[in-house]
Amino acid sequence: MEPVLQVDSLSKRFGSIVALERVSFALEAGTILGLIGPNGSGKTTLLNTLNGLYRPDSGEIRYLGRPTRNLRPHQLALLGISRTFQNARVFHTLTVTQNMLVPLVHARVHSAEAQERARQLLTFVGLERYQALPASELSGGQQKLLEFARALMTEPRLVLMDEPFGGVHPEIKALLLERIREAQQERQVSFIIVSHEIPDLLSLARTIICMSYGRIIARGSPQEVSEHPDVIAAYLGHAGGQAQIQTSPSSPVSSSSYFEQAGGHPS
Amino acid sequence: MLTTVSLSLLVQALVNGLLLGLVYTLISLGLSLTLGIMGVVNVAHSTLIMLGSYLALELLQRLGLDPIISAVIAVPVFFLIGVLLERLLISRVARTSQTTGLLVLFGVLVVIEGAAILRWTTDTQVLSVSYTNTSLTLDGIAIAVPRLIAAAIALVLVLLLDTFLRSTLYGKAIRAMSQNLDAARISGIDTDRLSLLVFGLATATAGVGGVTLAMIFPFDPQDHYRWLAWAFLVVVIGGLGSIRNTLLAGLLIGLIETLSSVLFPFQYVYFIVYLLLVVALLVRGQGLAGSQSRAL
Amino acid sequence: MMRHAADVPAGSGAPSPNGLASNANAGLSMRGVTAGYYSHDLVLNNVSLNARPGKVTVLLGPNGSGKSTALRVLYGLLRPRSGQILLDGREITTVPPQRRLALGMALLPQGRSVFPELTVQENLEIGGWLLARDRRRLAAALEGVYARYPSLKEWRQKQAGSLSGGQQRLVEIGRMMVADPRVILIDEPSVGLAPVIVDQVYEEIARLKEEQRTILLVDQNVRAAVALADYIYTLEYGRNNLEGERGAFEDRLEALIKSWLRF
Amino acid sequence: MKSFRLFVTTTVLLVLILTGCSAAQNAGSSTSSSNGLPPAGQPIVIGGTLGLTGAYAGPSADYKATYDYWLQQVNSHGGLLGHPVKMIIYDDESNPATAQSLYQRLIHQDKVNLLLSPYTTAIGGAVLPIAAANHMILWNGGFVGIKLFKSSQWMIGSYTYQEPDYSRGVFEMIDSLPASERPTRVGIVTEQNPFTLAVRDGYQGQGGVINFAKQRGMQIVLNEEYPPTATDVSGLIQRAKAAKVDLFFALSLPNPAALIARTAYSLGFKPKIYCACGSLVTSLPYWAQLGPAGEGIFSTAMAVPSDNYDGINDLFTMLQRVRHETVFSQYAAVAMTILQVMQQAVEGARTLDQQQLRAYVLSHRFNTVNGPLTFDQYGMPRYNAVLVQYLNGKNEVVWPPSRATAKPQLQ
Amino acid sequence: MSSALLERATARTRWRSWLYRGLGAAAAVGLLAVLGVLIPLDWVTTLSAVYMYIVLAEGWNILGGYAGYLNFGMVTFFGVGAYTAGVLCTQYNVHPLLTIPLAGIMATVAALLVGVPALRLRGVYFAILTLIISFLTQVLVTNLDITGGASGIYMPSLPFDPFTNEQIFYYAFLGLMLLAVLLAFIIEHSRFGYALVAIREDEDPAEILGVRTTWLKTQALLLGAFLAGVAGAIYAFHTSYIEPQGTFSLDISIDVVLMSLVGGLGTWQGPVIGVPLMLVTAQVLRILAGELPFFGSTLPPEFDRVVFGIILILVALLAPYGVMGLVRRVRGRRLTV
Repeated sequence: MEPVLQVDSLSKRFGSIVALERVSFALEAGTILGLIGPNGSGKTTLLNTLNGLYRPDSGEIRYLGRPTRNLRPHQLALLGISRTFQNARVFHTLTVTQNMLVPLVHARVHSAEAQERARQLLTFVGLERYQALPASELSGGQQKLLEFARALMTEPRLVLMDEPFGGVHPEIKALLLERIREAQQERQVSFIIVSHEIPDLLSLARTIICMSYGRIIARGSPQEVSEHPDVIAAYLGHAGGQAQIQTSPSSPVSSSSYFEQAGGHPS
Repeated sequence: MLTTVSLSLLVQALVNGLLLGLVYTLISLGLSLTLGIMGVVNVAHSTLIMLGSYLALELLQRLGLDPIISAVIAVPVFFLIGVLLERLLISRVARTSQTTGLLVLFGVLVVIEGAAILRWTTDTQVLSVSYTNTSLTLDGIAIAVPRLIAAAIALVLVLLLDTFLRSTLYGKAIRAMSQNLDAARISGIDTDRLSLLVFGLATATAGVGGVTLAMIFPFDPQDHYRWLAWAFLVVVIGGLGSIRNTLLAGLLIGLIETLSSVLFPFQYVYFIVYLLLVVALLVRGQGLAGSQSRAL
Repeated sequence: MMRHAADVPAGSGAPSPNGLASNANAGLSMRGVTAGYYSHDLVLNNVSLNARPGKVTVLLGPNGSGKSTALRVLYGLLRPRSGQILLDGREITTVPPQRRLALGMALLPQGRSVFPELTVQENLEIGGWLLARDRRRLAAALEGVYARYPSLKEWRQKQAGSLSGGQQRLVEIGRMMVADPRVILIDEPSVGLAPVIVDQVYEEIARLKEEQRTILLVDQNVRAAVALADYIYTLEYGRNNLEGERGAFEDRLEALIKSWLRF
Repeated sequence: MKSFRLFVTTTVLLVLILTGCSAAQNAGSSTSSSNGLPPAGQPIVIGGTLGLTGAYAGPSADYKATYDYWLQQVNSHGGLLGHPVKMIIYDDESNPATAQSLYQRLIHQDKVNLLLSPYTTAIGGAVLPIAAANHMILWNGGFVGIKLFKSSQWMIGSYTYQEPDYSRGVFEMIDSLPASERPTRVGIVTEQNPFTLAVRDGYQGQGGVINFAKQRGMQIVLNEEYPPTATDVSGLIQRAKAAKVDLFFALSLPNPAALIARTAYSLGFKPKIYCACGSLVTSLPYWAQLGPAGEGIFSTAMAVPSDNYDGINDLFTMLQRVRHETVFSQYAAVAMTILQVMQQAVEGARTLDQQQLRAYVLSHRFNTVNGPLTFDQYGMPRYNAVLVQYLNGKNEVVWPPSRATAKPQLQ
Repeated sequence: MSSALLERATARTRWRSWLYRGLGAAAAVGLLAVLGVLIPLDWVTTLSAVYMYIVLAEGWNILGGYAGYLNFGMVTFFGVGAYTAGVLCTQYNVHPLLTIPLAGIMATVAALLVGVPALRLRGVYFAILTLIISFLTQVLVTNLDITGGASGIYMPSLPFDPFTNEQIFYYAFLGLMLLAVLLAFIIEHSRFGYALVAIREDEDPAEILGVRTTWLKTQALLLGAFLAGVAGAIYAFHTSYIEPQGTFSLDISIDVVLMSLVGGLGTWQGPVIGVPLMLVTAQVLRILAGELPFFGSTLPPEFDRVVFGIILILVALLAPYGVMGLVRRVRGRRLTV
């Protein structure tokens, strides 16, 4: 089966910081790829590069066999890549339904049909009761659900999800998990899901990639990755090496604080 | 379209341009400060300049004070006005959207303008003291004394401000605040009070600028918009956050204006200047927006 | 020993069984804090912590568990919806961040926080802002920092923005140390830094610990943080989860990580 | 439901307000006789607008002061034909669109009997069609505009010369000089404004600085325009200086006129003759403040106190008292003139009928602060201007010799 | 109540509320149409100005209100429209009625020229750029021969009596206003409008979700410019004389922004409320000035400006979302209680 997404040797630097270093992987249609790694390991950068927000320094991305290098985010969206965000980014003054309709602004879909699609998807994620409410009235978890439903509006082939479960109430999390699975199985949508919690991915992803310092350090089944020593090491961090900050042997700064003399009390 | 010009004409234009450029710098300093450091688009800036001109007029007519002395007096007076404006209005909208700030400051503009008309009517005013109509002549090049004085005042202010921002701890704290507000706050800097100081200083330079303009140009309560346009031009071309860049941009624009006014038909001068501003904004606008979002 | 937050009576000031109850008022503590950024989310839900004087207290937890928010609340950058912040028993909940330094507190924030267009020297001078009225003491404090970190002296005329990430981190530490704080809050010191620099940063934290400063460290670099810790808290979904002495955690780190990874 | 109720409420309110308006209006206009005079005891209403704020506020203030002065005088002398006079002057904010709506109001709401023009061509040009369409004379003390006069039957003016003749006096004075003293190199800087452009170009090949100069074989070495918002004119002056201009025309509105004079002075530009032949600027209060920069500059004027025309000195006294003016304002003169013409016409024709008033004006002679006036078929007064030179802080008449108070002094 | 029943019930009330709204709108239009022959002529003129500014404000609102890009140079398109009508009519003898749509098209072309570069900028810099471009256009028009330069253009006047004349323009502006309000209403309730709001709230995610933000913003500008151009053309015939100072006056740009802000940004009702509020207040202050006592003298005419400025400041401080913001706040409170 032809992969939905083929990433070859992708690199991206911001100044002196290496955000992505020769990242390669492929994603088969209708599968879910889990992406884990400590803070700052380059997961979000990878997503941003995949949907065209950043242009890679080198390497290639092929979506459905087509190079995406020069495509803008909205073009990729129209081709079927959609996205959710680490902190839900819904449009607060728009109602829930209006939020759903934003991605269809250029679509040649009749208004009634668009409305109907929005209603179905909102029902799908259990938000149908809130259709007419401004999105700002939703709780954080509900906003994540809305984002997910909104990402499905364009009937995408690939959905990139950044920390969909972060800070979400377990109840909503369970619903979200189930809906992602359904979307994958029934609509043949592929997902790349960034998450901290492997068990969340366990039931979803066949493959998990762990990143650290911009590189892929492990890939395999959830079981394999979570037991991979490099992964555990990456999450543990290192306990300090030999290198020393150039310091003098004794500290001339007295430990008695001048503040005690200078005063400065809270009012 | 180009006309042939003699060398002396060019030299005279050069001299005029430098002097004019310093005047432009002077009226732009305040805008550069508020925009660069606080991210406040002070559209009321030019009405403050206009108030400075009337301060000079009142002090001359009532007390016979020389405008040079008025320029000194303007510093504390306008500093106080700036502090009041900041405390009463700006600080209230500083954390809301920039458009709200724009609206408030536009309201300030309208109120100041209307109040000035009530007080001074719309009559054109001209300030005259012994030196306003004198000029020096060097090798056929005439230099108007009031412009020379204005240029000197501008230079002194530029020097003082630049030294203040670069060499004093307060100045450094102000620059620090513009670069990273949160880091400044956790370093113990009371950024609210510094904003007060910055707005006060910016308003003080507007006041001095107004006094100085009055020595050279006729004024009335309503013709200040042209100075606002000019100040924006200087700030946008110079970029934010540096007094020296403001100075360079001011000189550049002064020179462009006077040189193009001897090279092209005069009616096209402003077309050229506005076009330049459009280009500058397009080239620098994104950069400006970027540096500002960093500051906030 | 390690305890579960569920064992502690809800809403209590979390007097721990480690004798902390006897000096519950010392150090920096947070009592029953609830906080969030927008109207509907609760990033912290009734969280209580205590950083004991002269000790290193480490706050661990998976992403999004509210660690950094806890630090922001402790330093006054975010006002809690309910609950209190106490420093040596005095309530400082509403003291704005710019006044915290004068109380002997300091915060080393996550990510870049140097003033990029100021020189290193100027950055340090900003760190000595509270001494502005006393030039001699400011100079002495700067000299102290330069003696402590000689490389800063080498870079003193350079623009901070032109330094590498690791060098900037040192400038930030130096800037914080000008004020010689007693209570130091450190937020994710290793994020975005190369591994070799990270080691240096922990060396420095170790030295701060030796100097008997009170340290509250929020870190995802679990092993390094635990190595420095005297006492450890973990958060989950914005609530207190586990807490205990280092010893209780040390051998079970992998288990802890796996519990976050859920294995 | 809610929106419906809201709508009904607003509708009812609107209708109430508007019927209230029209009722009031009907009450005011219930009676009028054939000669258009109100019933005995009812006031004759005169209305107009002025740019009391905005770009034209300076001159407008002189108009307002003069209107007030005349009104007070005429009412203290028993009014017009025994009727008290009421005057409504709105602020048009120097904005033609605002002026248009206010003139509609004056005509249809306030039911004014006599219509005064606003100040300056840009505004007046916009309201003239309204006056004409309503068959009302625009008593025009506010602006010149030969084109407008010639195209309309509904204007009576009080400026004793139109744009093409603004510079006529200067050239006639030059004609009287010995050939060797006549300037030959003409420089013109013109503000981009309909009125000043007409001063330069004339009308249908008649008049205008350019035509006058060409007729005399003078060479035009500089001809530049500048926008009203110009900040610095040193480039213009430099060019004039470099072109060795000895007859310099600054065709300006008040604000830039001062800037040009001052810049010319400080850059050492001293043409033989410098004429500020745009607005009547040397008669404005600020001109005195220019000091030496304003000295020696020529300008044209219509009436000066030395003429001792009817009432001119009383008017000047009033201005000195109310406006603290040291120089006699030409705006006050034309404002007073149009009121005097209007007053004499109404009293002479004993009617407010606009057609009859116009016929009366065109066939009679009027005594005004602007001298004795007669009118041509277009409602324009015959040419009657003087050339003044600002000498030792005073406007001296230097041409024509019959009215002169001093000899012209060439630089 | 079962959910199906509930749904049917809500559907019926929704249908009924739409009916009332439609009736209300029809009645309002009818009333305004009747006003044209009922009220005194000066109010006809004043209302014409109100309608014209509503058109400008609705046009401005599409980009400025919904998408949050503050255009401080709306007068550029208004002026281009006025001058297109003037030039075509007087220089090329194009039939006046034909010049009006052509004016809209020329203004749209101008918007394309302005928008493509300008819409790369965000926030205040976009605002300043549009302002400067309006200055630039003014200078250009002042110096072109075809526009009559500073002398301007005298427009042919309609061969009717003054009443008919004013009424014709009253209905012209009324019709255009209804069109503009309808357009705004449709936009506000369309995907296009939602996407514009999305741009205002968070532009990057909007783009990532598939919104061609640049093109949408350009479209918004073009629509507004077309309305302004048509309004400018009608204005030119109404005022019968156009010249660059007044036609490209900064005041028009700023008034449009302020009226929209006072009414409430990003709602079709905003301009409908804000414009009459500001214009009628201004007209009343203007008429009252000189009659009301003020410190022993009469109220000076400049006083209305000061009052205006104070109103502005208060609106910004107390009701940053305009009158509609207040309305929504009150409604919201009623909803939640």
